Amino acid sequence: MAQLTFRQAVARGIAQEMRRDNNVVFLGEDIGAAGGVFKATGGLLDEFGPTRVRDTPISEQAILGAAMGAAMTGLRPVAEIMFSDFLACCWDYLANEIPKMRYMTGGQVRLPLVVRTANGGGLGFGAQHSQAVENWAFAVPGLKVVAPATPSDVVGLMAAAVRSDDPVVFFEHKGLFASKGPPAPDDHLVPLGEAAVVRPGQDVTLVALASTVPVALGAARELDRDGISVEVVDLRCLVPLDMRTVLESVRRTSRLVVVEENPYQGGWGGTVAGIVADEGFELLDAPIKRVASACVPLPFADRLEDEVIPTVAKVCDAVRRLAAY
Amino acid sequence: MAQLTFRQAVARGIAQEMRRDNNVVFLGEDIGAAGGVFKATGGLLDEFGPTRVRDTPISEQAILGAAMGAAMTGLRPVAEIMFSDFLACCWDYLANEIPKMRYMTGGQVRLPLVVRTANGGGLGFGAQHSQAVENWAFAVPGLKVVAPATPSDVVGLMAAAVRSDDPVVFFEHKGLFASKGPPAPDDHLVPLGEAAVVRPGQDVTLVALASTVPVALGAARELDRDGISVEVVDLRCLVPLDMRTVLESVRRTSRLVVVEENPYQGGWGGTVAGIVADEGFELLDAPIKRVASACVPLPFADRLEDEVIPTVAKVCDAVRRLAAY
Amino acid sequence: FEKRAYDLFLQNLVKGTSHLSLGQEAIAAGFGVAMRPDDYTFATYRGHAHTLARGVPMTPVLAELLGRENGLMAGKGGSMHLTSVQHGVMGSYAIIGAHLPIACGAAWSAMYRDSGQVAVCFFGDGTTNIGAFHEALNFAVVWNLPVVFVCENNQYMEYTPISAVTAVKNPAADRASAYNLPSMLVDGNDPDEMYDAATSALAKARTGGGPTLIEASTYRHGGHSRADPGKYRPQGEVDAWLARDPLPAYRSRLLMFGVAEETLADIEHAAMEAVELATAEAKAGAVPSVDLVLADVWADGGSSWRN
Amino acid sequence: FEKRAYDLFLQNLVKGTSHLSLGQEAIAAGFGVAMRPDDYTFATYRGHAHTLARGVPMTPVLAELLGRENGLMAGKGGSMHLTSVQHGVMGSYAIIGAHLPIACGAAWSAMYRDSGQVAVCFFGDGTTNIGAFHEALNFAVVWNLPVVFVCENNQYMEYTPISAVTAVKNPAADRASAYNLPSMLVDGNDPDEMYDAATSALAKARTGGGPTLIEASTYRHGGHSRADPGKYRPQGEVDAWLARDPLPAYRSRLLMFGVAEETLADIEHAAMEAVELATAEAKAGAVPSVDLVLADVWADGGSSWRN
Ligand SMILES: Cc1ncc(C[n+]2csc(CCOP(=O)(O)OP(=O)(O)O)c2C)c(N)n1
Ligand SMILES: Cc1ncc(C[n+]2csc(CCOP(=O)(O)OP(=O)(O)O)c2C)c(N)n1
Ligand SMILES: [Mg+2]
Ligand SMILES: [Mg+2]
Repeated sequence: MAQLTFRQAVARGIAQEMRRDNNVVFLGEDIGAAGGVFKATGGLLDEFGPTRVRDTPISEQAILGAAMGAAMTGLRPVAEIMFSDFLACCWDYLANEIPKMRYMTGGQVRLPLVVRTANGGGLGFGAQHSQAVENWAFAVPGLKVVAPATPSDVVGLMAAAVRSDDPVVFFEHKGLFASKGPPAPDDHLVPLGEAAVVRPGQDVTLVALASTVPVALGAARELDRDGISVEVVDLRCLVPLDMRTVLESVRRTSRLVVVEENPYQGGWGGTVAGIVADEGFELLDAPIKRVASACVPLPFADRLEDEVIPTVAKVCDAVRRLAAY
Repeated sequence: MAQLTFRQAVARGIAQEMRRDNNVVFLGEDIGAAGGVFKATGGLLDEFGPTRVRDTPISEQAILGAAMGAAMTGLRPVAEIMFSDFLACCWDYLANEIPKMRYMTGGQVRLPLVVRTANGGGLGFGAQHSQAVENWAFAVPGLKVVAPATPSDVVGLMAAAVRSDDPVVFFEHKGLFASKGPPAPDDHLVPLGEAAVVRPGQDVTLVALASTVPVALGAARELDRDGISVEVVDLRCLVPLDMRTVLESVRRTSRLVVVEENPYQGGWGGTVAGIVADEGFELLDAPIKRVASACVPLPFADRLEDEVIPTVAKVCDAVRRLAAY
Repeated sequence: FEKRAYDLFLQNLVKGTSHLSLGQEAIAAGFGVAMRPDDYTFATYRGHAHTLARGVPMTPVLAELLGRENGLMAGKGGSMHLTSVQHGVMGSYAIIGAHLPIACGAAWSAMYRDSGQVAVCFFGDGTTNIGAFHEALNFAVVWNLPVVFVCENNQYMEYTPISAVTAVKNPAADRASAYNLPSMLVDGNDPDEMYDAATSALAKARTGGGPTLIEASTYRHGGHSRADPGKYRPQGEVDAWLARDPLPAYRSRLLMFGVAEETLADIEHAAMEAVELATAEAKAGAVPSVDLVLADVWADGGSSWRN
Repeated sequence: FEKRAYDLFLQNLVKGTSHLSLGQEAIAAGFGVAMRPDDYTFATYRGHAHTLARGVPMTPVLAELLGRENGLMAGKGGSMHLTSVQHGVMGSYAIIGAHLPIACGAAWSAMYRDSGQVAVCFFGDGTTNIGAFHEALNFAVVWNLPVVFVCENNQYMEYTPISAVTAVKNPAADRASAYNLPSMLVDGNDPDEMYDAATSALAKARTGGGPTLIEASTYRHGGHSRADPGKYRPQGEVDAWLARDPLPAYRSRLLMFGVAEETLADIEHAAMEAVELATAEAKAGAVPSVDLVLADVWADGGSSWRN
């Protein structure tokens, strides 16, 4: 069967839901005729026309504000913010408006909307177009946070995100767009909040998300040669966070390394590590390690950028230290 | 000696630095004639005049952008963002511009600026005016993050912040404005990045910041009656983060509770807990606990808000469970 | 009602901030009468009058101000976030400017659903200097949305006069041309003039004519919020505006137009009684149950973020 | 130079994005000549021409594009962030609109220090629809800052024509009145016209006359960035603008004004040689040392965030 690229999976996932539900609409910058700057939304304008697929001005606040108002009044908008760094230009909507409106009004409204955005580094886009900011969204109660690692998960999680009656921030990692995988079955749906054990193992648990899933799997393969058996958990979502799967895995391995692309300071791995250090304290036979990005802006040159973000070598190093503990 | 209020300490700290250095300027909404909506900047316009103390339009992006441009070209601006929730309206500057400019340019510029903002809840201001968002700033490499707990520290840390050649976000907790303490000595300076052990103890370490320092101290006093001896560490800054003081305290007590007002998910306590679970693993005799705000928006009614934020009762409960472990 | 709320503040029963719209009632009244029941209102923290003008009963509004469980949002939102979806009040927003794009979204939805609804968005003069204002107005015109933007120019942001921080004289109307947006400058203290402006802008939006911007000049009789006695305003200015208080002015006009003194007295009497009753009911409301804390973050009614 | 950079892209030596300003050189040239050496330039990701126009040598610029240690920022910033403080190039900013308020800040500082410097801020047509644009223009006028805003209207944002998303015809100039801001609409392909506009706006700002807005119409000869062949633009439109390419046009004008063919050929020859040399030097630059990764987050040269 032909492989599906991550990039194609995005358009397929959105198209699947737009076909199913006429209230699903899509807006953003250069998403229509241009098919998106990452060419991840090609064909949607042709299939669904300009009332459902709408190009916007460079007005990130208007994009998310409009998505919010539309979601409160019966539509299911999917809004694209081109690079996740630009979430900073409309952060008020993600931090103060969208996640709080239902709660503040005592449950009078629902906000079924999806904010899609290209996240992460490793492509030499420089400090303002390369950040992994899934932890920003994770820090705001009231947002669901999704970050798929495979093309098939893109389709299945997109379906769940669009059908969710809650606001979802959907992080598509730029470095994964070109990656390939088995195609998704028809009408594929992956429920939000279910982590996947993508490789079983006995000695050490690696918890990963999006771009760090292939990094963790690469490390697992390499460590296998040294006789270290590594279990890899793909969280898939930060909210809802499937700590049960993580804690069960740690119960088997007694050792945990969290692999995250956001910076160490304030990264989501801190929350995961904190929960395990509390609720899983007795399961642990060794310190918890976090392999995260160095606490600096992302530099431009390849060689420098590689030093900052998690790599197979850095993960292997952390695992070896735990295995030797 | 007359006590100093936290509110007065803000104006005093700024005035001290404005007198010392003519390049220190101050801008924000309603800060001049009105003396700030929290009346924390009264008298500055009178003393320093309208070229150094400038009221701005309701334009948070212009405020921080102007502060940044001025800092890059020789001034030392202090900018007020009235409520820390509104940092979301100018987040691009704190996330993408200010913290990255020096690094991206290979060190060609300095950004000696301070962003002051009223942070935190407990006053019935509702979901959009009550958040503790020190973790937002903590998540961005390149910002120094300060959050004083006492009037004297306000003066001393403000001095250090203004004199720092790096950008500083200075969180003033709304609930502390009316609190009183011993006045600061003349020309007071508290270096950034030095935590204070504000109460020594042997059984459990409480790590706290700003509003949670009095909460932790209240819990320590109450637990003392039960014969539990609690050490309280006031971090004072999140960046630089004084982990040495925390780890030394845990070395003595072997038990750690982190008390933070930001929400549990993505809160700064996760990073602290993660470091201790890694580097301090062997020091621990019990799980690490975090007492943070519940993962919901801040509700309006007093009784509901108290349920969300950390209280003496919740801290006592966590400590008792560790002490009994 | 507003005076009663003010009394309650003085009695210190309402904590936190609260922002009255005494003196600005004519704008809400004019629109309240002109709007279709299913039209959308987007208001600010100064949204009491707009909420009542859409037919929301007084008791839940007052109870919300007091943080009671019989409040409009069960005490979870508070005075700055009054919302009653059932009456088309789609929220009161406390971050300056944020609701202008949101109103655009509701208007887009109405257009997409071909429902004929119009979104009306109220905001202050100070709001015209924030970025979201700009993005929303351009967006509304480019998408030709059924939205009416209403700037209540009460001459001040919080404590600072708008003229000190704004490059143009009429902060909203003088900017309409930057968006190719039809605009009207009206007397916000005259309910009839407001009603006429509202009617024409609503009709235009409803029939595909796109957005309109209305700037209504008015004055805030009290301070910005409970904490503010409003001392920074020159007494002459305050007196001049108080003399133009829309309530007595409108009363005189009604008398002149032949409405009987008796009829008006009856209305006033009924209003006072309603306020008394609502106050009593609100005060009698229970403190909200702590179960509400963890309710309604998510559409399923809960707030669980992990398992 | 730009053509050479383009060649390098094709050779795939430059990774990441890169945004050329072929066709838009006249704007940078006009300002480059008119500005005082200590004036400030604030540019965008499309900032190569503006950087060179302030006298920054070619080698470090090309080396930065290649991510080499001899680059302008030692390979840490990249093509989108060219900065040379020593030449007054205060940065190239890759988030749309962000640098307009920052330029205001530099202008404020110049005014406060009474230095007579002016800040010049270049941005695209698409940038006029973002909130920061609005806040900056109002702020600059209210504070009467010595700043010149220059909109390079190349008719497109990335792939979308500006007319499809903007409520007015001239996205910058038609909005100047909303800020009481003097504005000029000029031919951005005519270096002489640009020079005149620049000279008058700079003089005005320098003498306390406050900000000016200039909209220069021009065209992007290539695509938006390396990845874009620019196919979405009608061929007729592209041809018409190519016929107005500022370089050959200016060459003809210089000939007409009596500059000898020989002189021009010499300049061209020298330029080509300089480009050859810079390319060679840039390519010869070392890959940056990994020590740079942890350098210069803080003013003390380090990046330590904890002990
Ligand atoms: C983004 C943001 N900045 C600042 C504030 C604080 N603030 C609350 S009301 C207000 C004044 C608003 O003035 P205006 O728009 O004229 O409305 P008015 O209160 O006069 O009705 C300010 C600055 C805020 N709520 N949001
Ligand atoms: C806030 C933000 N939104 C979107 C982008 C993505 N983006 C980069 S360039 C561009 C088009 C800008 O158009 P214009 O201002 O006309 O400048 P030009 O590229 O034509 O010179 C866009 C949308 C961005 N960099 N920043
Ligand atoms: Mg006002
Ligand atoms: Mg353009």
